[in-house]
Amino acid sequence: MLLGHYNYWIVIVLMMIGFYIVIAHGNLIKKIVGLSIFQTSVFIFYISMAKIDGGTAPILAEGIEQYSNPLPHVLILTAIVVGIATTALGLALAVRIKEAYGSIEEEEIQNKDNLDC
Amino acid sequence: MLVGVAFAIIWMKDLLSISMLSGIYGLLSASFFVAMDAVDVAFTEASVGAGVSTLLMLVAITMTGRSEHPVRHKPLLALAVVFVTGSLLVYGTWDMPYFGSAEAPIHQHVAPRYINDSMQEIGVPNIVTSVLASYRAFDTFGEVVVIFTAGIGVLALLSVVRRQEDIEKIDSFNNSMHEQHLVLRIVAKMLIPFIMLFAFYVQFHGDFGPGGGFQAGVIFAAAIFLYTMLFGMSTAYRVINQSFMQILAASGVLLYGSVGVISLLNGKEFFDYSVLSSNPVTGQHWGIFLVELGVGLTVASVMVIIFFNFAGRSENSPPPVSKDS
Amino acid sequence: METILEFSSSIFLLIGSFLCISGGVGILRFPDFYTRMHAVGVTETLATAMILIGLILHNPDFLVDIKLMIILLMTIFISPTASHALAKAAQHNKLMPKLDTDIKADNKKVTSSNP
Amino acid sequence: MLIAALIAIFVVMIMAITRAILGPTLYDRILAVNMFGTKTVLLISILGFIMGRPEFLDIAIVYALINFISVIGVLRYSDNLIFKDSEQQKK
Amino acid sequence: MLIHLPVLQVIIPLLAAPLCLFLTKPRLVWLFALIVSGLAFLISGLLLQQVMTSGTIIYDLGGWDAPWGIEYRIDRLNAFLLLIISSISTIVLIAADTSIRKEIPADHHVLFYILYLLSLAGMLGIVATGDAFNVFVFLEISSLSAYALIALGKDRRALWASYQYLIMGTIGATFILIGIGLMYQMTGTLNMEDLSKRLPEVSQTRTVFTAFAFLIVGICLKLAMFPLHLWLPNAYAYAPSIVTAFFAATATKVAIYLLIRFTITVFGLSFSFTHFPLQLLFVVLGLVGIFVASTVAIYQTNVKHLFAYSSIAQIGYMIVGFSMTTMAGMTATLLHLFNHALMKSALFLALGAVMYRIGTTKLTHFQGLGRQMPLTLAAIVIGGLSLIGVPLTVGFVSKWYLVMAAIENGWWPVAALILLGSLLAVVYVWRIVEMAYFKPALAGTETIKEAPLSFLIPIWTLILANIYFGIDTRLSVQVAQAASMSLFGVTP
Repeated sequence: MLLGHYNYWIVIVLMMIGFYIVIAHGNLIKKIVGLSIFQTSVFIFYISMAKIDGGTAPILAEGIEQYSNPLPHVLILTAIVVGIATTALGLALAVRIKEAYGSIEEEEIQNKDNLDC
Repeated sequence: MLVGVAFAIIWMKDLLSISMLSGIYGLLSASFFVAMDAVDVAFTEASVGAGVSTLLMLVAITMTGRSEHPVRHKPLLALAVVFVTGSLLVYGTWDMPYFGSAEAPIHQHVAPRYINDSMQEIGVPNIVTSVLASYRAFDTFGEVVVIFTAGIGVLALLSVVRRQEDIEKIDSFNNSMHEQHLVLRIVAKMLIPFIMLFAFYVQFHGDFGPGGGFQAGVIFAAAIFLYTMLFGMSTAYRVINQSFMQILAASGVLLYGSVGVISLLNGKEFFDYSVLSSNPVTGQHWGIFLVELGVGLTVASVMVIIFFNFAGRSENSPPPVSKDS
Repeated sequence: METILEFSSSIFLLIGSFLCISGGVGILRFPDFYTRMHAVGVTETLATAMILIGLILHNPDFLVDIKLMIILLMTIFISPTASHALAKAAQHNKLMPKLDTDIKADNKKVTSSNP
Repeated sequence: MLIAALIAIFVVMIMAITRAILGPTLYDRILAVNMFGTKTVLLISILGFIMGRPEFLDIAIVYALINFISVIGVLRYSDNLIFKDSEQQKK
Repeated sequence: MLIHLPVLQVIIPLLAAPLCLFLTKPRLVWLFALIVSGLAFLISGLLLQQVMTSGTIIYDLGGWDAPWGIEYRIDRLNAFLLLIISSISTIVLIAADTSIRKEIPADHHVLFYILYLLSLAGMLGIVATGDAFNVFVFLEISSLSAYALIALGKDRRALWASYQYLIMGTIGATFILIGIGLMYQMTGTLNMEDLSKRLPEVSQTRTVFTAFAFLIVGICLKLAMFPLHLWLPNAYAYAPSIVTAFFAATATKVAIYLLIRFTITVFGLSFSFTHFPLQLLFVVLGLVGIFVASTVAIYQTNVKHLFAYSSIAQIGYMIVGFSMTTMAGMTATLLHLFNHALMKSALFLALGAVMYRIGTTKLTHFQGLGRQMPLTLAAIVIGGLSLIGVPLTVGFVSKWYLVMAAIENGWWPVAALILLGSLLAVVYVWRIVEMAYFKPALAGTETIKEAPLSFLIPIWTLILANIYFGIDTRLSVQVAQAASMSLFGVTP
């Protein structure tokens, strides 16, 4: 009974870690790493639910009856692309912030902003 | 293992190590995807999570400095938020169908048609490809546009105007660096054509095995990354023109879209491939082929644009300002 | 014939696994970077080759064999090259091998003045 | 036999990760990552055999390539970085 | 071609964006973008007309039937939203050329228009689609382009604002993704119509509860609803003026639409509001949001910040109207959606004009502007009056409907608080008026002239529309009512 969900629980732990990095850490690059961990764990979640015991990869071949569900795979392919797009943009922003502020720490940037005002 | 790596990333302060660990994380999750039967996804995750995004992070770190400040602010609040989210999710798992059970609703409702009928309707053994490029072609179109948007966004943020003397300076710096890499260069010269060939294989074999336009695009771009890293930006610039890449990216999106427009002009719904040929199944084949080509074009060129802009910026930018100032 | 193939494939796999493990122990237990690299660099190529050969013998399908062969070729090219580049970079940045005399010294001097 | 090899590789992967996390110097980490990558290639190929669908070796090829490229990338950019860091220290 | 309108609506701007790269002259690209946006406007008008006369339009993309393929499902609500977005986009674009020249470096102009079109297409896509995952994809198109657009702002704080927005927005999107995943897991479908049929069977499970919670939180992050609004003020304040005018009028509206769509169409009213304490939560948060944001707005020194906070307050009104779950409340919300888009785009465009002339929007620099830029400032005043809800402006109409809906529900205190909130708006609008009309001009600013015509035309178009719809309410009210009727499944 308990073991039936163990896979999902691991995913949840991963999600929490990624989410924690995003919220708690001040370094911009690290935040983006956290974000990608968070997203990756969501991907794992989707893929886990597509799995069928005894199933195999959804590429048709002779003599195989049971296939895993292909739809989540498709969705996650799209989501991975979205993820890398976000990462690239976020990193680009971080680079520009570094050039403009001379720092990539959240607190320093906020201090400098307060000085500006 | 994934959990272990993730925890390590929390504690690690050195950004360089973090980016490497995130590469490991990508590889690990990709292996997990293989174990979960999601070969296409594993393919993508390996090339994206472990390859491209790690590289981008590295280049970004060269520009931003590698250490993280040990400032810890309000971790308690963050922990609280995270725990609320986490426990909500655990609560949610309680009524979920069991992992791997075939009776779960997702295996009952929409998916069976894909598995049972896609061979007659589309004629492509890889179900993921047929769902991706035909049943849910519009999602994939959105995906291509997302990647195109990212390319344009990075271009808008990072593009630099290069001056002649800069280029010469960088050239001399690069030349001094590259004399050390003789072995690497030779091996790379042997590998790069192979990688490109392999990319084409992945592109056109995507109907039968894992792979497709996106993966092929990334692999092709990876070959160019390798070239750029070993032979220097300016050499790469000579081979690949930036504005040409932009045109290529745009034409990939347009190619994809035009397939849809053709079906519109023939009075069918957008992305209805059956108009492309007298036989609907052949039409589907053609449609998927063209669409995947569009995806591959856009992805490869956008990846190259992104990488060039990052790397070009990093070579042009002055050494980072001292952090104590 | 079948059994011979099966048997030899098993032998290869076994040797490969053993080499893998020894490499793993090496990377964990050796004292400094160069020795670790030695452990990994040497075992890695051979172990991979062994395991892949084992798999080739295991499988009768032609296409799969070709792919395995490609992987094999690539590892033979890539992993020594990577080790070479790594060692060179490390040396280039003045990472000193640990000698007996300074085995207790701090080994975190990654950076140095002159590239 | 396949299973045994799988377990062995798994163990080695854990060892590599340990080194990547502990690894005092940057190069130790790169080494560990590289090793991890090759082991993943093996893991994937063996996994393919165990699951009875060995056609998917393409993925393993990609892994090998990506691994190589990322190691080169790390080396290339860490060179840059260390160069810059030392410049900074001089100031 | 008429049957293809739903997809053309989205596909035209989407395909036009890469085409822009081929036209390298910024002026040309601007003209092209304007034409494209105008076309989208035309199409949305036609669509609305079609929907009003013949009911919901269903369009199967790729020729596959709904649960297997992706479908576009245009009902009255979507059509209304599509019209708002494309009309505002077109009007705002008229001023773009002039404004962009001043605020963005020349080599980025083409990129700006590409991103603008992509963002427009993304929003249209979110609204038009009937597939839950497709929503996510288009959400990302519109938000990625939004991040880049905001970062194009001149100030370095624009970068930081954009980064914060990126983090918050991505968390929001990922939450939505989790929500969609959980729903999919329980039902096996991604199509909204199909989901709404299959969800009631499993609505008692905890998984569906969790899915709902994640979706709501994710959407509220995008919506900048009160406790989750932190990214919005800076993002609006430092983005290029055109971008602010466009997003202030449309981006949050799209999020409200998603909220309505998911709670009412997908999960169904009874699930959303009886199993969940959503009503209480939303009323309280909406009201608190109105008061806190309005109060903060009073203390702002930058007018762009001021109006950004006022936007958060206005979102509060929409949330309150929505949470009444009655036809009247929904009508009021939809009206306010439309009206707020009119006012805010006019206000931010006027600020863009001020920015164009004096290079800043700090409140202190507004001294004496009332005489130097009379038309622009008059527009700001009328817009401000509309925010307060003075009769003869659209603001009055939507507040009126909102208060009436609250009274109809028997929520007297809520009605009173809504009126009280308007008083706060009086204070912050008055500060601008005071600065602009009752203070002498700063020394050395005598040369400031009225804004160029390319600004005045769109601003006054919006303002006149504002007054027109404030007096002749038949059209807007009729459409809003029809939309809310179709939402509650009542045939008119």
